[in-house]
Amino acid sequence: MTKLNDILSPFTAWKHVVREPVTIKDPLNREAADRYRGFHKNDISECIGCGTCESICQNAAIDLVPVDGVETKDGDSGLRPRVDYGRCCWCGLCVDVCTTNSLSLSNEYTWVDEDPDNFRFVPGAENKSWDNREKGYKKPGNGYELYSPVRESMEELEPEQRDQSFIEIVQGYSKEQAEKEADRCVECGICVATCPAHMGIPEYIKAIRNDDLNEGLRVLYDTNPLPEICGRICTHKCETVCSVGHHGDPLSIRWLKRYIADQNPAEEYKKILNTETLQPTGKKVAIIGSGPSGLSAAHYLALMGYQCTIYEKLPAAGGMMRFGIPEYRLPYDQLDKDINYILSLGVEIKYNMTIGKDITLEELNKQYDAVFSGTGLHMGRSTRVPGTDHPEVYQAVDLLRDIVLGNEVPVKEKIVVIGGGNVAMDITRSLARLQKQKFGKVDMLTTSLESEDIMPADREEVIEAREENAVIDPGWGPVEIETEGDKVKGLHVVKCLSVFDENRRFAPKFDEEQKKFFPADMVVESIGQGMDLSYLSEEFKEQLKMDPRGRILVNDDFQTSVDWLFAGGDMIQGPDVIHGIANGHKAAMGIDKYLSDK
Amino acid sequence: MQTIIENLQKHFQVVSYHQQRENLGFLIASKEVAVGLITHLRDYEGFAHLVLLTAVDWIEDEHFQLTYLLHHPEKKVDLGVRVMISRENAEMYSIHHLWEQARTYQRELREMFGINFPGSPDVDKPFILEGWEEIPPYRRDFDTKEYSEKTYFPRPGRETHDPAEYMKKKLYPNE
Amino acid sequence: MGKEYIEKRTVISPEGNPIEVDPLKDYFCDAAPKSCKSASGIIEKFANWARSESLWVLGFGTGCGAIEMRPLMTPRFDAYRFGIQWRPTPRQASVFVISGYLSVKTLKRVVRSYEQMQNPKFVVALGSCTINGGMYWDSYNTINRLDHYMPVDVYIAGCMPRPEALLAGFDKLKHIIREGRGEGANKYAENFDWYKGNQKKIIKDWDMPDYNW
Amino acid sequence: MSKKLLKWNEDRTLFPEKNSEGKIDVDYDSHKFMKIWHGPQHPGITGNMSLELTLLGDEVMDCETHVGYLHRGFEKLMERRKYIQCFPIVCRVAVPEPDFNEYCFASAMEELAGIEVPEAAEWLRTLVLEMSRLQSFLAWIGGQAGSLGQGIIGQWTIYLRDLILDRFEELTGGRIYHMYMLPGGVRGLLPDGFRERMTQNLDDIDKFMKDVKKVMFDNYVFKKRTVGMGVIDPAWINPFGITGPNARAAGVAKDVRKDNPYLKYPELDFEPVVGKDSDIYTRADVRRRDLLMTVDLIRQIMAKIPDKGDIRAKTPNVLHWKVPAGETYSRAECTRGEYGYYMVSDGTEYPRRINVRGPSYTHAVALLEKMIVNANIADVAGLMVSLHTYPPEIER
Repeated sequence: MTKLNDILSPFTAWKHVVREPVTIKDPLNREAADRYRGFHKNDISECIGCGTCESICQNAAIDLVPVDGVETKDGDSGLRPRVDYGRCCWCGLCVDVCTTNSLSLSNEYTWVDEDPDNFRFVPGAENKSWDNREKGYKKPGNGYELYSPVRESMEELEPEQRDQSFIEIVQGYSKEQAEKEADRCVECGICVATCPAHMGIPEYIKAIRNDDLNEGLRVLYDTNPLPEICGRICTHKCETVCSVGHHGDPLSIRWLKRYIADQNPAEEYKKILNTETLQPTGKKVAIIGSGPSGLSAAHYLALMGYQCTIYEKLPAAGGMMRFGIPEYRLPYDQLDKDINYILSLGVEIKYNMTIGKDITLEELNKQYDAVFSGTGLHMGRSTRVPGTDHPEVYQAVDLLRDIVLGNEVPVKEKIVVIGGGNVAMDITRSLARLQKQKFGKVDMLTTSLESEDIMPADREEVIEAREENAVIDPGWGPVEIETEGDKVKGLHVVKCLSVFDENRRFAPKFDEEQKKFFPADMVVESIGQGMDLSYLSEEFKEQLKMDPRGRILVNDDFQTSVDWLFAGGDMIQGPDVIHGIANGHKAAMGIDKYLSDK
Repeated sequence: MQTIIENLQKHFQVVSYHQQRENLGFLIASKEVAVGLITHLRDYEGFAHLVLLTAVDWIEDEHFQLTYLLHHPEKKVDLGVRVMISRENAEMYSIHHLWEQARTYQRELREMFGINFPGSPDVDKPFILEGWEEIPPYRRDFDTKEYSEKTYFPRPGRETHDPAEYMKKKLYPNE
Repeated sequence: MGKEYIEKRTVISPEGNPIEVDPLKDYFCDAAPKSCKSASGIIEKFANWARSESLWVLGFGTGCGAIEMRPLMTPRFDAYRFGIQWRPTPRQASVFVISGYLSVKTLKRVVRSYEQMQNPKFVVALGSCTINGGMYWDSYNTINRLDHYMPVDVYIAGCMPRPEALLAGFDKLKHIIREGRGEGANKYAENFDWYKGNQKKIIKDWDMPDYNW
Repeated sequence: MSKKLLKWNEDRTLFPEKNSEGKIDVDYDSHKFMKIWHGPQHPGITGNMSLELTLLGDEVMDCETHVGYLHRGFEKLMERRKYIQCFPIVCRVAVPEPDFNEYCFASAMEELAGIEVPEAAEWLRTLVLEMSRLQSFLAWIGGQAGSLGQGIIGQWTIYLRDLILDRFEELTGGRIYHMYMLPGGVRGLLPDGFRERMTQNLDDIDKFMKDVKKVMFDNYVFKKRTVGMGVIDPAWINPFGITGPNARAAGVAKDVRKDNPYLKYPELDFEPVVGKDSDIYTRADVRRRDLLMTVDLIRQIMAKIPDKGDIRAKTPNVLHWKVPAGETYSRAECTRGEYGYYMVSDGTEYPRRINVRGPSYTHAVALLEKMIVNANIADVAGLMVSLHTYPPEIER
């Protein structure tokens, strides 16, 4: 049935004739919304070229390319993303996942070109009209994270539980925690270059994610034969460059390494690492010192089939790892786990053998095909301020060694430690424990030349020391140790303004006006250690070339100027464990090359 | 849902029923009983709506999984019937007589997975692809990236660097 | 499936006479396209101006980008005021907008439509997909580079480009035409074998003559 | 009203006899039949697909739907992408209405991975889905009018749709492809002033829709061409897998939002819009009322949506997100019917298989092929649009 209305009502359309037009007058210059995902911008000074954007891009639109003016250095690959607009879909996932928040999208959207090859550019490095646009898509906040920026917390003993004993403080990750922490890794591999041993960090973290800890152990042993040790006390330079750490906590690479080592039982190491049978070459190598570099060299040489003998001055193996680092950081059973595995590869160790006394270097040369020396730095340096020759002024390394050897250690009620490195923290905390045991209270004060922000000690060490009631008062230069007869009265200090000059050379500046006095019964110096080359005969020393700073000169293979002698460890590079391990590994390869050529 | 399954078990051998969520479950039926089971579900249990029919290629186990997802319009529940068929000479009984749109699904499966449904109308006619000469593209052993690069030559001039490798080359080439 | 529809056959006409039909010859023209010389001087300039101000777009939505055509056609962006309008048939159109990815099946139709368009004709390619495969770079069914199959005058970046960007693209196309550089049709004729070779390489089911306008 | 399937020529003596299968033997060489390719390059086709029509006079004798022009192999591509990498491509499955893909993908994955989406994100998702429905209906209504000769409606509604796209741009950063609902949550809270602008737009739409009703629906010509035309028999609903407004226009109140409620729909007040006559007119009217209901739903959502709160749940690192093995099916009600993702995970970083169930899959092939027979060639476009099909979701 037709209604009249059906014929008339369509004429309503006519009323729109007088409506105001909705046409956009100038569509070519219309600005897009604030959040619009337009063309890419990159702050290339912030960007570190980690390549996370490349790995998340489902269109394979991003390449990492070298860019003029950006150098490859620690923590920066020197590469920058280049976007191909023949691939991009402007999803912005690259922005969301960017570890440094350098990448963003502007709200510009017009790009017309005749040449299809032009649609590629390096944002930030090639000037584009939208580089300075404020508006555009940025990583949203409000709990929007594509990976967790927060580190999985590590179980630790409470300060009250730990300050009397030398029980290990850090508990280690559980499986769930380790997998969660490993999950945060973005697999950029920036850390590998910074690690002195260039460990396959992304690979072993991946092994944790895949719950394949045997594979993880194999990756570890590729470059590092002391994972239990490194997993506890490594200076973890890798974590300082971790790309996740730019906006969030860096990955806990060290604890993850420890997790792999902890979870693999020692008995199965040989099976996992496939080292049950080794092909002997029949050649012999002597190694002086059983510190990290010596053990590392012995391990890799043993794998290559050399018969290694380690000569150790002290009655136990491990060098500084055993005699310099307190047990609460590195328990002896874990240390022994790593060392015993290396010994199980056929490495022989001779304790209480001092070179130059029990056997000379020349004799070693006769008995062995090559010699590696990793004797380290065991002689404490002194500030040489007046009063340091007083008997109540001690060297930290000597005290630490005595603690391990079980010798009696002098503990006074009021102790001042000079030094801001990890050794200073170690002695502070060790003495604090002994004070607590002896006096029931802690009265430790540690002062350093460096101010709080540039103190070389690990941050957590400082925090933990304070938790254990030691006072850390950095930024003071020692002037004099006041003594009275056989007693020490205290330490006079002045304010230290800066430690280094413009050229990063050691040249402390002081403000003589600001003074302080730290009263003490005992002073411990811990400002670094020196090399002890007394085991070398004078004639031999003349053959060895030294560098201007008095260190033995070695080539890339860690070979000294005497071709059968190789050297590594703290006395060459460092000082820390991981450098020693790296040196030992390289020296082992150098020795192999030298002996194969011979 | 549970009562339906119990009912079913009286008539058919139902293996490994899995309740995914309150209103969705999956069961496995053998190739021989599947069509009978589905007909029963449609006619007696009220699963009148065929939501989808698709396949999953379990190449490691050398079989295809066919999933018939049925919906119950009154009870608002879904039941997925999974049928495992051999990858070799993959063939399944047709259900085009139960639902009109099944023939479209079966045509697609024939083309994209190479699963035959004898008797289904037009099942051999090309559906989506035209002039396709390779193995059916949805099979796992067909590598689309390789095929694309070979056939449609991407624009040259792209190169990328792995950050870790590049840093090694720049910073410590000899180690 | 057989291709009897392109084979020669005999049919009976309404009058009852048998007629021999060869579809590829009788229904299409298989002469190869020729490059056209442009007119000289001011006439060509005038012609180019006229061409640039009346861009008639073929209404063939080949991919995602087609969805942004409708805002362009309607009052908000109103492309008509710039001399751009949509035509339903290739015979009337001078601009082919390839709106994004092209599957092989569509490419076959696109080639035919393109060849049916009258000279001079221009191609505007939208989005990443036409430049280097876009987000379907690894798909087995979409082409990666449009310029392998037909000459392209203007590319517009975006996934998909906004109507405003499209207008900018048309603006650019106008400049190109006015400068006398819109020679896509001649380029196609001159490099006909190369284009045809590329097309045939991927269109496996080639059941049409090589050229069919 | 007489309920005829189609308006056809009553005098069947002019037509060839039917064979035993009830079909007509088509012999092209008899010169009585003509084959017409309706698409893919054709102004009367929705998107890039084609109908192969066999005509006798101007009546369609046979029809075959050809799809695959937009096939990109999503289901294959997703198998070689990590879960997060699937997120930007899923929205491309259905161009005019991408958000349902994002939602179904995200919710299937969240179900398998056992992730709870924060409250604010749930509301924002609901909002985006309804906005998407609104813009899709607005685009459709212009298409339906246009296919039956009323260009003016399209001029209005595409403008209205653009207003919604502007809001989308503000909220999500994208105009067509929003890439907003990623697994675990969404990518941004409401921007400042969004509510006011949205309210303004909704008022505009309300106002315009009154005119659309007058010009399009209360229109003699439109009624003449659509009433009693292209009837879907309610008995076909299940055999053909018909969902959405197509089913609701036949009197079957199928609506996933009510049947299997998801997101915040249980907290919203609405009733599925149902029609009776199941012809083109009823379907158009059901969609128009559905559109108005969507406007109302958006108003309800805007009143309840929080301004603050977390927008994304804590998830594993997306670069290596392993989803536990299992399979699930997640569905949502889009403008065309039931949209669903069937996801199978084998416990790795890559999905084992993802199957997309677009409602057009059943509507545009089996159903259309049946409905179009005996229709007049001039009605083919209108009939096809009235089923509201999007080719990209058929072939994916």
